[in-house]
Formats: sequence, C-alpha cells, structure tokens
Amino acid sequence: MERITIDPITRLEGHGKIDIFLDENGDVANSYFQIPELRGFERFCVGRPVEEMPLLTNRICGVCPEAHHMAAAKAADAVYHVDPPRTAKLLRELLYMAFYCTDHTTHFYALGGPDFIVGPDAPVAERNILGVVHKVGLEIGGKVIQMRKYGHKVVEMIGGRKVHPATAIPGGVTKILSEEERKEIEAMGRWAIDFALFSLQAFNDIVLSNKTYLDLILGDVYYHRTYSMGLVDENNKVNFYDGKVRVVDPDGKEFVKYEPKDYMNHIAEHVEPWTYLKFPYLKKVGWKGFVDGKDSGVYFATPLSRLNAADGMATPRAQEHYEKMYATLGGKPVHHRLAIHWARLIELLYAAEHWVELATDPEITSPHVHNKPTEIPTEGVGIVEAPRGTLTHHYWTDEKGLLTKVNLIVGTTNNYAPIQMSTNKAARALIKGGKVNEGLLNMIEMAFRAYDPCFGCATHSLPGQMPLEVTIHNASGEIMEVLKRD
Amino acid sequence: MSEKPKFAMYWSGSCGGCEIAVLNIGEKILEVDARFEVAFWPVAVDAKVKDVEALPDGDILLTLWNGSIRNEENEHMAHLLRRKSKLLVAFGSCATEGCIPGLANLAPLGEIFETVYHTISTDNPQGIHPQPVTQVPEGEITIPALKDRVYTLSQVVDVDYYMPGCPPESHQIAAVLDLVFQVLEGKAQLPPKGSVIGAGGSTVCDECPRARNVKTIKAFRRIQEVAPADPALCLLEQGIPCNGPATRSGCDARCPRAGAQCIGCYGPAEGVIDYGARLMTAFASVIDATEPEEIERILDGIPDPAGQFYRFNLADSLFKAGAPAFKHNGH
Amino acid sequence: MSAESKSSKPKVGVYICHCGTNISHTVDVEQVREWAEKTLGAEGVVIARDYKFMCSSLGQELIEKDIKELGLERVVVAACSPHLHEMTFRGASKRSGLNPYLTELASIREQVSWVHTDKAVATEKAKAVVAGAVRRVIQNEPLEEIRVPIHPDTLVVGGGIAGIQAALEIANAGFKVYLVEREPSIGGHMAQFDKTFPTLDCAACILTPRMFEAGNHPNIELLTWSEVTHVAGYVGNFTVTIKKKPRYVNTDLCTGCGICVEKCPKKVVDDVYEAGLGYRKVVYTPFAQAVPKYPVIDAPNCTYFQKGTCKACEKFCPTNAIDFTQKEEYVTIQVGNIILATGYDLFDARRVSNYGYGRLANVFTSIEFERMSNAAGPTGGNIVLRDGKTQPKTVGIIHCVGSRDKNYNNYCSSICCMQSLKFAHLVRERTGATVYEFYIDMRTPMKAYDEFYQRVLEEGTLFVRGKVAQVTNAARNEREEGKLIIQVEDTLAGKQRRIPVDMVILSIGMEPRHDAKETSHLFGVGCSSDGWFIEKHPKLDPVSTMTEGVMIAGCATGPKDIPASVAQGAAAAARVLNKIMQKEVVLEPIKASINEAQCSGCRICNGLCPFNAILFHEDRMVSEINPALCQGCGTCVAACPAGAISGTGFSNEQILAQIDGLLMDVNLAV
Amino acid sequence: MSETFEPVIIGFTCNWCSYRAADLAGTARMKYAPNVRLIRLMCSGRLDPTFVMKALASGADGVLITGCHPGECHYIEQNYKALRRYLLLRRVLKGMGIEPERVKLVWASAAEGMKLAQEINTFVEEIRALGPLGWNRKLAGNGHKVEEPALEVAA
Repeated sequence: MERITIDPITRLEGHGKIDIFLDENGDVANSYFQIPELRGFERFCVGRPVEEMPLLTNRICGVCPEAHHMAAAKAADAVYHVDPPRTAKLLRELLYMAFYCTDHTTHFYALGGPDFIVGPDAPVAERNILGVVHKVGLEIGGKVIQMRKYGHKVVEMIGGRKVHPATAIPGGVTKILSEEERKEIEAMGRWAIDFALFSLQAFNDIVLSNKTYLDLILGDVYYHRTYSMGLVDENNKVNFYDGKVRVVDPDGKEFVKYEPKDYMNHIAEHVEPWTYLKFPYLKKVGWKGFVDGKDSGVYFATPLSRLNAADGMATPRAQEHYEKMYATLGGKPVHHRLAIHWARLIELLYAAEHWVELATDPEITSPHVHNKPTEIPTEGVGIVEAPRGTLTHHYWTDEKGLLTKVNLIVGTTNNYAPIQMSTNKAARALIKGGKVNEGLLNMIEMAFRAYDPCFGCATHSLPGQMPLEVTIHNASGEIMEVLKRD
Repeated sequence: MSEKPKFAMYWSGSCGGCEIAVLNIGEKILEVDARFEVAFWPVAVDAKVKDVEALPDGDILLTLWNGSIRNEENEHMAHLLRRKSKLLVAFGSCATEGCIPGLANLAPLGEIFETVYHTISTDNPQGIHPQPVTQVPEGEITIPALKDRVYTLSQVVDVDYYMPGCPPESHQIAAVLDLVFQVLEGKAQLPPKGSVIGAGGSTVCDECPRARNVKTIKAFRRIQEVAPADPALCLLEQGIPCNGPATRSGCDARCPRAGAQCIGCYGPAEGVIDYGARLMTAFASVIDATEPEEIERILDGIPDPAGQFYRFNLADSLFKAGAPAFKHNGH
Repeated sequence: MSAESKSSKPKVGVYICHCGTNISHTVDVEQVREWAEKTLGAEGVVIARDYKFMCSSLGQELIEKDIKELGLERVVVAACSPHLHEMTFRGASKRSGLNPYLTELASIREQVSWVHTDKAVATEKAKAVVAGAVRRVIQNEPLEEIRVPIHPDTLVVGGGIAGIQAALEIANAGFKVYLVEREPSIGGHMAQFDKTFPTLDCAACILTPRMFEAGNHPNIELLTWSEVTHVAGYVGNFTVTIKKKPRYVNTDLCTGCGICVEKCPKKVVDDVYEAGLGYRKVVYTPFAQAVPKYPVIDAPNCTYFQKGTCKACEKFCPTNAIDFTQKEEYVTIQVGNIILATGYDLFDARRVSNYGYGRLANVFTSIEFERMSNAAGPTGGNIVLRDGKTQPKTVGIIHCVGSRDKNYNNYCSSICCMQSLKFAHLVRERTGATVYEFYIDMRTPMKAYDEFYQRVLEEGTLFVRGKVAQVTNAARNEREEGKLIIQVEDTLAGKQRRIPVDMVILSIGMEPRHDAKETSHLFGVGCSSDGWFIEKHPKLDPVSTMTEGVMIAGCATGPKDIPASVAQGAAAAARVLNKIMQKEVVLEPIKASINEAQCSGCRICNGLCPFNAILFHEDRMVSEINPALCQGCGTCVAACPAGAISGTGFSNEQILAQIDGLLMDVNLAV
Repeated sequence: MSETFEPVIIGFTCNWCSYRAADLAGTARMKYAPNVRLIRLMCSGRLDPTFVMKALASGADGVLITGCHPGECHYIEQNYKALRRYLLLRRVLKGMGIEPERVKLVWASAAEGMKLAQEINTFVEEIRALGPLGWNRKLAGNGHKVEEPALEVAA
C-alpha cells in the first residue's frame, strides 16, 4: 500500500503529522493526524496547593494562558466553595475580553485570515500578515500591532503580566483597579470596537463580496454535520467567562445544557495508540469513530460552534452581525468549517463591546476584590470558553487544599476528532488515482487551520501556519516524489 | 540577503509563551527581519529541517531555543541546531531550568500515562497507551518516544547563553536584541560564554517596591488566607511564601507589584547552585522559634515544600528529579 | 571549558605523615602517597611525599624546599587534626613565601588511623580524606590577617577579688579602667569571709588594702551600684552603656561620716552581706570597710519613699548630701577590651529539703557560718546557735551540698572541702566543740591544702566518709533528744550511723549567677547549659572567649578558690595589656562579606548575626557586614537567598569541592 | 544486597564542638564505623542545604549534621538556624521521594567523643538498613552526551 506523509517540519516540533494511506487505486484509504507530545499536568499537579493551579496551568499554553488562569481560578473557587465578590468577577472577565480581542486578531490577520484576505490561490509567500497589509492597506499592519498591544496592556494591568497572568486566586483577585487604569482601559476598549467593526467590514468587502471565496466557504470539502458546543449565559447568549455548556445537534436543536460541574455525565475521551492526544466526544451519543452525523458523538467547539449553540450575542452590534452571518450562510446551524473565520470576527466584536461594558461598570474599581475562603476545600470544576474551545478544569483536594486528582479537557482537544475528519475529508476529496497536486497542501492546511488548532494547549505547538511538505512513498517506501508548497 | 547573518528560533517542549513574548516586542521584530536572514523560525516563516541540515556547521549565527527536552525529537533537534549554530541561547524557563513542566520529574513517566489515559472522563476500557510505533490496518505509524524525564537544553547540548523567564519579559528580549545588533556593528562585545543574559544580577526584591524590615517569621500563610495583602509591605513578612528573595531580578517584580507572590520563574541568582536550597535556607533561617515542635508547626504553613521551592527549577536542581522519576519508563 | 581549567590548575604538594607508627600502623601511607601522585595528578598534584614526622623541623623543611623548588601553589598535609598542627604547617608555608591559607591539613590520624582497625578500609578512607583536602585546597584563596586599632581603656565587670585584681594589674600598667559593680561596694564574696584557707589569714586584712587601692587609683574609675545595659562594637572599639542606679546620696558632697546611717530609724534584715543573719539600716554601707565609702538609700524599704515622711537622714546630714530626687542615669563609655568577672551565686540549701535548712533552726549554711565567725559579723565572731547565746557542743559539717549530685549540680564546687576544714578548725578554736566532717571524697589538691587537712585531723576533728541521707530532729532515744540527728552511711565503717549534734553546717556549693544567660548575650560570649561562661579553649586559652576582646576571669567560668580567681584576674589583665601594647589587634581573616551588586536588600540576613555585624543601608537598600564584628561563623553565608554573601576560608567552592573529593571513589565506580 | 552494602556518609562538623569530639574520639582510640567522612565547618550555622543535597546527589547514601548542643553554640545561637534548616530540608527530601532519615542532626559537645562515635555507628546502621541511594548512578543513567563546544564567534 502506498503512503503519503504530510510531514510538516513541525513534525519535529511536536506539532502534528498527517499520514495518508492510499489503496491500490491510489485513492485515500485512511489518514492519521498525529500529536506527538505529552506533558502530564494531570499527574504532576497532584500534591500542589490548589491556589497555585491558576499559575501552574498557565504554562499549559502560552497562547491562551488567560483561559487556563480563569478556568483554574474558577475551579479553585469551587473547591473552596467560595464566591468571589462581583468586582473580582468583573476584573477577571475584563482581562478575558481583552485577551480574546488580541487572540482573535492574531489568528485572523496573521494565521487564518490570510487564506481569504490574500486568497487561497495566492502564493504562500504572500499568504501572511504582509500579504494582508498589501491587500488591505498599510494602516492595517499598524492597527493589528496596536490591537495586540492594547490587549496585552490590559492583561498586564489586571493580571500583573502580559503572558501568564498572576492575580486570580481562590476567592477573587489580588489587585485592585485604579480609576486611572480604568479610564485607560475604557479608551482602549472603544478603540477595539472600531477595530472589530473595521475587521468585519474588511471581511465583508474582500471575502463575502467575492463569489469564489463564498463558494469555497459553502463548498462540501469543509462541511461536517457535527454537534456544536458552546458556553451560554442565562439568556442563551454567547458567554466566554461563565454560564452553562450548551450542545446543539447537527440540526441545531438543543441536545443538552449542563452545569459545568456535570461535565463528566456528558463528555468522554477516547484514546488511540498512535497519538498522545485524546479524542473527546458526547458520552450519551458515544464514540463511533471519525464520522459525523447525529449518531456520532463527535462535536466541535469553535467560534462557529459557540454561535451555533447560542441563541445570539449579548451585545447589540455583535448581534447584528450574528444575524447577518446566518442569513448569508443559509440559517442555523452552520457546518461549513471555513465560516469559523467569520464567527471569530463576530466574537471579536462582542469581546470589544463587552470590554467597554465592563470597563464602565461602576463597581469595577471597588477595593472589595477578594472573599476569604472559610470552608473545607473538597472538589470543584471550572469551565470557560477558550478561543479554541470549551476549557474544563476539574480538581479534587484534601482538607488542606492540596490536589489529590486533576482532570483537564483543553480547548483544542475538543476539536481533535473534527480536525482529523476535516483533513481526512480534504485528502479524500483531492487525492484521486494517486495523483497529488500541490493545491492539496493549501487545502488541507486550510482545513485544520480554520479550527485555529492550538496544540500549545493540547500538545504545545503554536497555532496556524504549518509549512507543509508532502513526501510520496511507494509501497517499498522509496521516495517517489517530494512536493513543496512553493 | 545571504550576506546577512542567519537567525533561528525554535521551540520544543514548551507552551508557546516564549514565542508570544517575542511577538510582543512589536516593531522591533521587523528590525530582526532587517538585520538577519531568518533561516529557521517555524511560527513565522516557511522553512524546513532539511534546509537546516543542508547548512554548513555553525552557519547560523544566533539560535534562540525555547522549550525543554521532553521527547526524542526535541533531543534530535537540539543536537542539530547546536551543530548549525555559533551561538545557541537557552531561551526561557523551559530551556534553562525545565520550568513547570519539569515538575513532571517528581513522578515516574509510567504514572503520567497511568493518570492521563485513565482520568475520570477517559473511556479507555482496554487501557490503551500511546506507543512510539503503532500498526494500523494500513501500515505502521510512529510518534516520538518520551524521554524518561524532562531535561534542560544544557543537559543535552552545550549552551552559550541563558535567558531566564517564563516567559522572558519583552523589554528584556528587546534589550538583548539591541545588544546583538550592537555586536554586529562592532559597537559592543558579547558577554562571556555561559552568561545569563536579559536579566538582572540580583533578585526580585531588588526591584520590588514593597517596604521590608528585619525578617522574623512566626507563621506562613497562603495567599487566599491573607488577600488582600498589605500593598506596601513585603509579602514574605506578611507570611506569604514569596520566592522573590531567591529569584533572579529582571522582571521588574511584576507579580509582587500586582499583589501576587513571586513564584520564581526567573530562576536562581548568579552563581547559585541549587535554587530550592537558597529559598529553604532563607525561609528556615528567619523562622522565629527555637523549639523543634514550634518550628515544625510553623513549617506546616508550607504544605508543599518540594513544589514551592522547585516549582520552575526542578529539572535543573542538584537532584534533577524526585526519586520516583527513576523508577520505570512509560512506554 | 575543560581545557582552560586544566591549565589553570595550581600545583599541589601532598605530604603524608606516618606520625611514627600512629598513622602508618593502620594506614598504608606508601600506598596513599603513590595513589595521590597518580590518581590526583590530574587534580594538579605534582608531588606526594611521606615522612615519619611531618611536624618535625626536617619534615617542615621538606615542604618548604618543595614550595621553593617546585613552585608549589598549594599544600596538603595529611597528618593529625588541624587543631594541633594547622599553625605549624601554615608557618612552614609562610616561611617559604606561600600564603599560609593555601595550606590544608587532612586529619588521617584522629579521623582514620586511631578510630579504625581494618588497614585496607582505613587506607581507602585516608585516600578519600586526602582527595577531599586536595580538591578543597585548590579552591582556597590567599588571605591576609585583619588589623584593628585598640582603644586603651578597659571595662572590668564585677568588683570581686578577680575583678579587683584585673583592674589593678591594668591600672598599675598605666591604663584607664572602668570597674563596674552592681552592689553598693566592691569586695564581692571575699569581703564576707573571716579567715581564708589554708593560711587562715584574715580575709579583710588582705582584701581591704586591695579594695582601697582600687577605690583610690588614679587610673580606675569606680562605678558601683551600677550595671551594664548595652554593649556595641567589637574588639578594640566597644561602646558600653552603664546604668547608674540612684544612691540618693550626692557623692560629691558625702564624706562618708555615717551619721545618716546612725540616725536612720529603720532596720531591715541584711540578706546580701550578712546572709540574713544580721540587720542593716535602710540607708547603709554594706560593711565598715566598704569602697566607696558612700552609703546607699534602699528606696523600697525607705519610709520616705513609702509614706513621704521621715527624711531623718536628710535632716542630720552635715553636708546636705542626701538627695531624694536622684534618678537612675546612663553613662556611655568607649573601651578596647572587656573583662567579665561576674562571680557566682551560692547554692540554695533549701533545695535539699532532707537537710532541713530553713526548717531546723540550727542548720546553718557555710556563708552564714562565715558571717558568724567573722569578728565584724552579727555575733561578733561568737559561734552560737540561732538563739544567739548557746554555744554548740557538737557540730556536724556536711560537704558537697548541692554539688556532685545529679539532682542538683554534677560538678564539684572545689572550695567546699577546704572551707569545711576551715570551719572545723574555727569551731574547735572558738568553742572546743566536737566536730564531725561528713564528706564523699576529701579534695585538697592545691599548695598547702593537704597539710591543712592533716592539721585539722590532728586537732581531733572526726571524719565520716559518706553522703548524709538526712538531718532530722526526730529523736529515737534520750541521747538524741533536743539534738539534730545526722543520718549517714559510714562507708569506711560500712554501717549506718545516727550522729546527734547541736549545730549543722551545710557546705553549700557555687552556682552560676542567676542572670548569667542574659550577661552572656549582652557581651556575646558562650554560656554552657548549666550557666558557666565558656572559655575559648578550656586548657590553652582559659581567660578568652569566642568574642575577641571579651575576657573572663574568676568564678564566672566555674568554681574556683581565691588564688585561682586572683590568678585568672591577673591573666585576663595580661591578655588585655598585650592587646593594648600592640595598639592593634590581629583578627583571623575568616569573614563573611556581601556583594552589594548582588544584594537585593531582602533583609533575610539582618536578624541572623548575634554579633550585630550586619547593617542595612536604607538609602542604598543593601546590607553590609562589618568585618571587625564578624566572627566568621558563616550563618549568613548559608542563609542568603541571593547567594550574595560569601565567606572566606569556608567558601561554597571550597566545601563543594571537598564533598566532590570525599566522594571521588564513589563516582569513579560509576 | 544490604548485608554487603557499605554506606558512604558525609558528616558535617562544627569546629568548636563535634570536630573536637572527633579529635577526642581519636585521641581516646575509640573505634567507630569507617563509613563517615567528615567535613569541618566553623559552625553548624554555616551548613547550607546545598551541601547536603550536593553530597546526596553526588553519591553519598546519607548525611550526618552535627553541632553544639542548644544553648552552647560558640556563636551564641547559630545552631538553632541549623536546626530549622534541617527540619525544613527533611520535608523537602520527603517531597522528592527521598527518605528524610538519610539526613540526621546530632548535637555533640567537644567533650562527647564517645557520644559522637556511638551516633556515627547508629547512623551507619540506619543507612545500611535503608539501602543505597546511588543518586550519582541514577543521574549517570540518562545516557546524554554534551556535544563539543560551539565554534568560535567570528564577528
């Protein structure tokens, strides 16, 4: 049997590697997306004091440490049965909104977006931030850097540090926000709203008004009818920091809405021997392998799935674009994976709007930012929406608050099965009769890049651009052909 | 183009925070592009290991390596980039001292597998563990085997410079790059081989604005028991086990400024052989008790001494790992 | 890395001593030598020799010759303990131009040949010890002694005979002395005695002239009724604060006429000087020959201070010297050296309840008897029972009360035997009574002591060897009626005896001052768990302490008789004088120092130094160590979290290298 | 294994008490187990936990710390610092999965040569019972070779 190894150099960086096996006819028999690293936080966090988890689990991912910081802090609150003061929650969420703006911006302009803005058929050398600058105009470069700066500035103001924030502890936060800081944060937030609107406009002008791109989005190659997962507030609006986890079935009907603490009843993880990463699925539906449809427990957890799982956005302007997207793409739910990019921009707008809402809350500068835990620590679950999927931290401690057991289901992991499926599907669609063309590379890359896979969380590689190289071996393993993407 | 010196940045077993920190230096990143030919930087540009292998030895002037040596691939790449680089910099806590993932060295690799693939949410009736080589219906596929424990870069290859921090603060990265630029212009000299760069020569207290007195500790208290701590007074004097006194300066005491204790991400101070030893001896010395029972009672306030003192530095400590780590391999 | 360090390895010479056969008997010296030359060659060892007696002049010359001819930069001598010959071999190095601190002693005698038997094993251990010393010595740095100027004035604390002696020695040599005494007069315990053994000359007769001399010496400033409250600084440069308690008598006006004492209407029991046997006025001088002559008003007992009335003393004082408004005052002095002669307390005989003191009227303590037998004492020197008139017909003297007894003090108080013999003599001389001495062992070692024992024997005193079980008044027969019965096992006769007597004298032992611990902290000297101050070396340096510039003399270091106390006072003075004459003192260069650039000002070290050698500079936010104050213990070096403190002589590099060396064999095996 | 196992122990002594006690044991020809190799410090207060860890990591099976009796420190009270460090160090060792009993603190005055000898014998047997630590072999077991030094920088 013939084998194709889509072997990003990142294979040597613990990013992932795709092995594609062809049958006698040279059609795809199967493909494997492998994740070659494991760190074992679940084991070595045992014995540590629970208040350290927001600091330790930060280091699971340097791309979204804020997500782990928050999930861990919430889990620690739960362990101590302590409810942080409102101001502490506001501060945590404000930090989180700023982070979302930075993260979504980075992905859209530097990592995922270029596929559209510059064009999927453009030479790879141009499909990056510089290409975007050429296409959209010079000022965008500056704006993107500015957005990232502002986001990190806020993270530092509230969290103490730009990367790996430090201030969330059981019962609240350690830092009070001064009025000067608040003013500055509010101003930056208002700028972020403009930036988000500008980005949506750019997406509209460049992508939606371009039939080829639209067809690409609506094409079948990137279509999977899976369940959608996302965190929603009491009004079933998208929420990143708090709420209940809602899952809708492929038809968009609510399948389940559960309290974070009940996640074990709804989520299970499947293990394969050929990869270090586990495959989460809906427990009640069950693991049926890498297939979509109502009978397969496979779900996805991305900006798009969050919008699918919710009834709308909690801020006005984001709500407008929410409605516009579903109108344009033919109603809820949307299963076209490339639409994740659009959903991401809508989330960017929501995050910016909510940023300003929080920064202007009269209580945000209150000095009451911590409630001392008084109860005996036991067990707790903390869930937030990481940009790349629902993030679950679950801790058990002894009476001293030392961890006895830890369970983590991190953002990207939720999408491991869908990614495997998408790349597999792209491969099947594009490799026929053993003929491999280099367009395959872009197409497959786009397939998994849409998810913005952050194996920093799951396996410690960075999101986005993975330069690809295809080596075609014959049955005897000799190299027949090497395809490069330029 | 090719007259420009070559630059490489690479990460192995790490969280990516170092890369983000580098991106956070903003416009300066463009200067790197102007001064250097970026020979290899997976997150930023498209290049392949084969291209690196093709380079003459020592052809890359400067390589920033972040990440620990967790699996065989990491090790392989470390040897390759060491060979190809004139200057290899261990960049960030993982590369210099193992960082928090280095705490894995407290447990046998086997137990890590036993835990991760058997959590409450894992459905694994046959007890499957990932294997370096797997036979699938279509053939054989491989993933790199994990090493027995986490190693620092310098435990695997010779390292020229060390840049601490989890991640290194952006202003420090910028400062180091400026130095490199000056060296390229012949305006400055490189520090002696083996130097720590992009950090201060003292410890965090040196940059901490909090007031401090002669230390006598009657009780250690955990931050959630104290918060909100007195914003003006030394955290350690408030009983919070702050790692600042033993942790290298350079971060501008960010965490203490934000009311959180230093957790030690900048590693040991100049010339220190064992980071944890410095902390435990300092804490113990100022305990205000002479009776063993009383001392023990006060020490109960540090519930996880090994984790507290070796949070970032275990892989680089004198012991390198806890005894269990030497038990058995996971595969 | 490895290349450079090889070239930078200093040349080391290793010298292994046979110590006659002391070492070579259990250590194969030749094998160690060979091994050192071969295996340690890589470490920088260029020559290894063995010799019968390295410490002999010939042995030392071997080393000196090699240093000169082979250009040795480091020397290791594997021989006895550094406490014996470190100086010797450092000297040898110095003579041949090698810094003495680049020479290390490896103790393969005390730590190997003398304590192990298996020759093979001992030889291997000897190799390890040598390897440790070699690795260590390579890390040694050349050190220079530290020199500090000496302030010529001296503080003597304690006005007993030891302190007086010390003060006079120094004053007579022409240097200023401050003599501090917390009682109103100097003189100490000796002033309470009548006769002194073995010569029986009158204590007053020999002591008063010394007291007078001290009190009127131009170079001695007497500070009685005063206490030291604070000591700062270091050898050569102490700043001492002294509290002068109010006398309520203006010493500038007082002539010591004694009218105030005479007129004072109130008497109280004098349990200090008269040991509770007699009375004194509330305004008083402890005794007639008191120095200084000025009285003191005992405020707590004074009617004026209690009720605001009386003031008899004031009315009658011819010079208006009485001053009720006096407050305690503090004076600060500068001195270069300090001598502690703070003396002892007496054992409280009540603690041995089975001897009945305090319960049975006619059980007396030795100090009570001293007062009773003193012509100037409460009974005018008549030896009588508590009733104050009846002379005893039989007297029992019990030795070792509170001494040589694990229930009280394990040590021997050293003077009790002789004082008991003295008592026996005095009792017989004054009353002709029958005297029994109850002793465990008779200890009369000093000059003319045993002769005195013989004399007392001949005088007919009866000696019963045995520890007295109890003293009781419970008579079993008419012979015992109204008597005190001493129950004892006569270990010579080998039988229990009950001996009825009229009077019992308990020869009570000495104890450290009740406040010895505080004093030791105040002056930074060591203090054993039982409370005696610790000598720098019990044999070779008995009057020095760990703290340079602070000497100890007399009973403060342990029980002594008068000659020994006087000798120590003089010895301490000699020590001080030689420092003063040198005008500067040389300190061991084993010191800690702080690298300011690395110091974060965390202040962890600030509280760790018992010698207050570490100061914190608020302005620069760094700590600094005063090398003259630093005693070189290294505690701060071991405590600094930033690794900013280093210690000479015992640096991290030296110790870690020694560990490596000691474990060399273990790692060669890997 | 343990019957043939001869522990290697590093002992830290105070110049003023335990080191003199060792001298005394020698002068008095007291015999004790040869497994302990002594290092002289000026005071037990000089004892840096680094030394203990260094010894254990470099192949020692146990570490004996000795100092003056409480209240008898020649530097007044530094032995209390040693005591506190020792108690904390044991907790850290426990956290690292190393038997805390491998490190022992013993007070021995200059006069207690016999006591020191007995304590050494007792400790040697305690370590013998625990078996080898062999950390140097554990670390040597990683099979990593550090490469040749990097080329010189031509700039």
